[in-house]
Amino acid sequence: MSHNLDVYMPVLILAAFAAIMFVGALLVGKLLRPHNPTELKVSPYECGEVPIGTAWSNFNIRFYVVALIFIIFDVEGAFMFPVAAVFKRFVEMGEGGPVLALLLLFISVLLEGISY
Amino acid sequence: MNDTIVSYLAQAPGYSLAVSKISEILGFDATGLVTFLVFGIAVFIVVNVMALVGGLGTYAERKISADIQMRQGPNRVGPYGLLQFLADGVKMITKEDVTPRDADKTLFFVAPLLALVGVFMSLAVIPFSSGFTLTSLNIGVFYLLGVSSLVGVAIFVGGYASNSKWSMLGGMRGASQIISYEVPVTLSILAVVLMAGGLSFGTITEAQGGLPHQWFILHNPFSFIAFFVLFVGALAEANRAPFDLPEAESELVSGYHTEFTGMRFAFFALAEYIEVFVLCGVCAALFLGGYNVPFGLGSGDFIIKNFPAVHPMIAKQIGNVLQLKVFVLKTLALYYVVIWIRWTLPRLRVDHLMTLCWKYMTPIAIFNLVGIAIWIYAFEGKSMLTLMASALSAMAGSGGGH
Amino acid sequence: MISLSSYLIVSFALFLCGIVVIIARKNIIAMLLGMELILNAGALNFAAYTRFVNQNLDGHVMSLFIIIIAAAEAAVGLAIVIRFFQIKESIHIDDAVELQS
Amino acid sequence: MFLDTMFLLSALATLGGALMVVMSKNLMHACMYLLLSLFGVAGLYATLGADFLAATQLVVYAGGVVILMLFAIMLTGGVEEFVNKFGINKIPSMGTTKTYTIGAIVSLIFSFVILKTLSPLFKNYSQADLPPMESTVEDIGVLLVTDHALAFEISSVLLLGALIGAAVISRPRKINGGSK
Repeated sequence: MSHNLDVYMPVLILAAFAAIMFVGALLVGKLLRPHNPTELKVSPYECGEVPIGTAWSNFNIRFYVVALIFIIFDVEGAFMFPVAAVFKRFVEMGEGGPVLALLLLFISVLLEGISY
Repeated sequence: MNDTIVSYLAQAPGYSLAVSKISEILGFDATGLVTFLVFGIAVFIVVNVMALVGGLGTYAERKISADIQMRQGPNRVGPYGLLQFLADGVKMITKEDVTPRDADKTLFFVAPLLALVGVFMSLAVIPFSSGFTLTSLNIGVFYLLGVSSLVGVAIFVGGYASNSKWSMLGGMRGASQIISYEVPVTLSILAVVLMAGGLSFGTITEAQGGLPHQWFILHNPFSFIAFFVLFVGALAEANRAPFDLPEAESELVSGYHTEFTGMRFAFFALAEYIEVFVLCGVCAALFLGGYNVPFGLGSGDFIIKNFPAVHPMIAKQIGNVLQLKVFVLKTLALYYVVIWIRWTLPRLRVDHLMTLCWKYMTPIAIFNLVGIAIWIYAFEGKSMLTLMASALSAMAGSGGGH
Repeated sequence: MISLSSYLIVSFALFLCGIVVIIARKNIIAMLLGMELILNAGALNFAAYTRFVNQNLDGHVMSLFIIIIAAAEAAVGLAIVIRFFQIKESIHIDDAVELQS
Repeated sequence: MFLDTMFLLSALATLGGALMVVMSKNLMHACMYLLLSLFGVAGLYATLGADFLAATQLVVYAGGVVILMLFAIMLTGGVEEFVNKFGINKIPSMGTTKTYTIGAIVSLIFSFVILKTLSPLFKNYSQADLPPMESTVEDIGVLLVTDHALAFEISSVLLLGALIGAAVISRPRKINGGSK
């Protein structure tokens, strides 16, 4: 059964590879590149102006609403994926009608949300 | 199901022999080790090719833009300036690594790493050919969605960590843009899943055929629209023009990576270019037939049938190489279109961007989804052209009867 | 080597971490983070029992519902936090005392 | 072999992330550690053969919840008044020694109670004859439209409610009684 799990191995290897590549490049670069930060250089770039305050301040609430709608849709998508995957099978068995009705009901509820 | 490159290689007669040989030499069961090594080598190849593609992507981008704008483009380093990206890489690695004074040091380190990890992990399921797929997870498309949303987190964190107003704005915009365009993309992919009846890239690709009329893009009218929704959404997700608002250099300096220098910036850029490739590959696999080669060339049947002298295994290999070529060709064609669009269209305004997504693309995508569901139910999954052909033959038959 | 108990131990530790986060933090968002940990621990238990005890997939469906409820809870909870912040300019839990009238 | 490795890595990520969520003094960092922990849980699902759950975990948490958390932190942080200065290292509201002590005591009590009551469970099932892992997507889909169809539909209503409720709660109310 560990054989069946092997399909996840490339995922881990790729992630490890990315990390190694990143850290390695930074380390190699450390040997090669100059390092002499000055006060001006390390200040945030604001077209030469001296920055006022920090950038971590309030933002428009609209961003949050976008994220909110997104997460709801994301979750509904997660719900619909398995149903979508078996939909064709049901149709071939001649029982597509009820499943289609369920799916349409689901989507219509979703549409109400977006129309809101 | 769950095909990997290892299971493909294991079909070859020499594989189990080699495994048993190695087990004998090492004195323990080496199956796991060999699997690991094969995966490691395959990953190494894929990553290097992808890095090359990313590098050549920057070159192609400049060259094509120069072509469109009647300029020369890079032409100094190597023949036709082909080695420009190497020069850029050397330049990047020798640049000073500046961390801004007020930055969040940890997150400043983590952000490009997250972007890179997210993009690399999405490489695992790209179906290059029927044999050479790193792993064909049976949740392929869904996994891809999840992993690619890591890039959104990376962009946000990158913007946040720099503690610069330009970066923060860029990061905020980038994250909200990516997540909002993920909705139409998800819905379009759902439509494909409905048509294919499976989540893995293998299933989806096998459900299509080699010739254009067997592709999902021409399956029915709704899927034709769905392809464009997916493509535009993919453009927006990869922050490409005309949706490159997060890095709009005329408004935001350089967006979320304003403060990133040297290699960190290079990794962000590399991640972006590879992501474009991945998304083009996904579009090609989902709608344009993926690695399918017409006339049964891909599986080697054609060669086996017509040239019996050729060993079936070799025929299969030839088919695989052809599949690889077809897939890469489709992807690169889409890549060209992406670059072409970038240098042709102006940038959208931020409110237009959100309006486009929520008021047009998402309803269109939902409409598509419903349409495709009804289509499959009504016509039992037959494609438009099949129906037309059968209708035509029926008409011809009735016409002949008269 | 890996049995049900190893998953249960991991899930249990996750649950404890969530409890500690909820109790020790005075920041509402941090408490929501703890909530996510607890819900994850529960969902993990469902999946583990499905694997080791009975192989029907009702447990997976249950975990799916837990994940969905967690997402909905995070959405509403954070909306409340943001609204609260707009009114009180604070996300300290002690400032929310007056919500319990 | 690989199962063990993957389980160990995932468990390490899960528990390390969770511990760092407890320890971290910076809300933004805590959120990142939460992401790590959730990835670990996804890995654990993968080792359990619950591939669809793992992917859902990735999609919903990495894509959705963590971004939502980050946005909420950005929306509430940064106001440089009394206690709530997030992103800056000294955050009073992230808990004090007193609260941590209480938390530790409560968790100890919890662990005693749970270990006492559930200890027989920890010994029982061994991994003797487990069936091989199969794709769960199709089966979950079938279950969702047959046995759990009602829950499926109700959850969509729940999500609709969450969407509308959260949008109403967090809507900017500068214009009084504005329609949108």
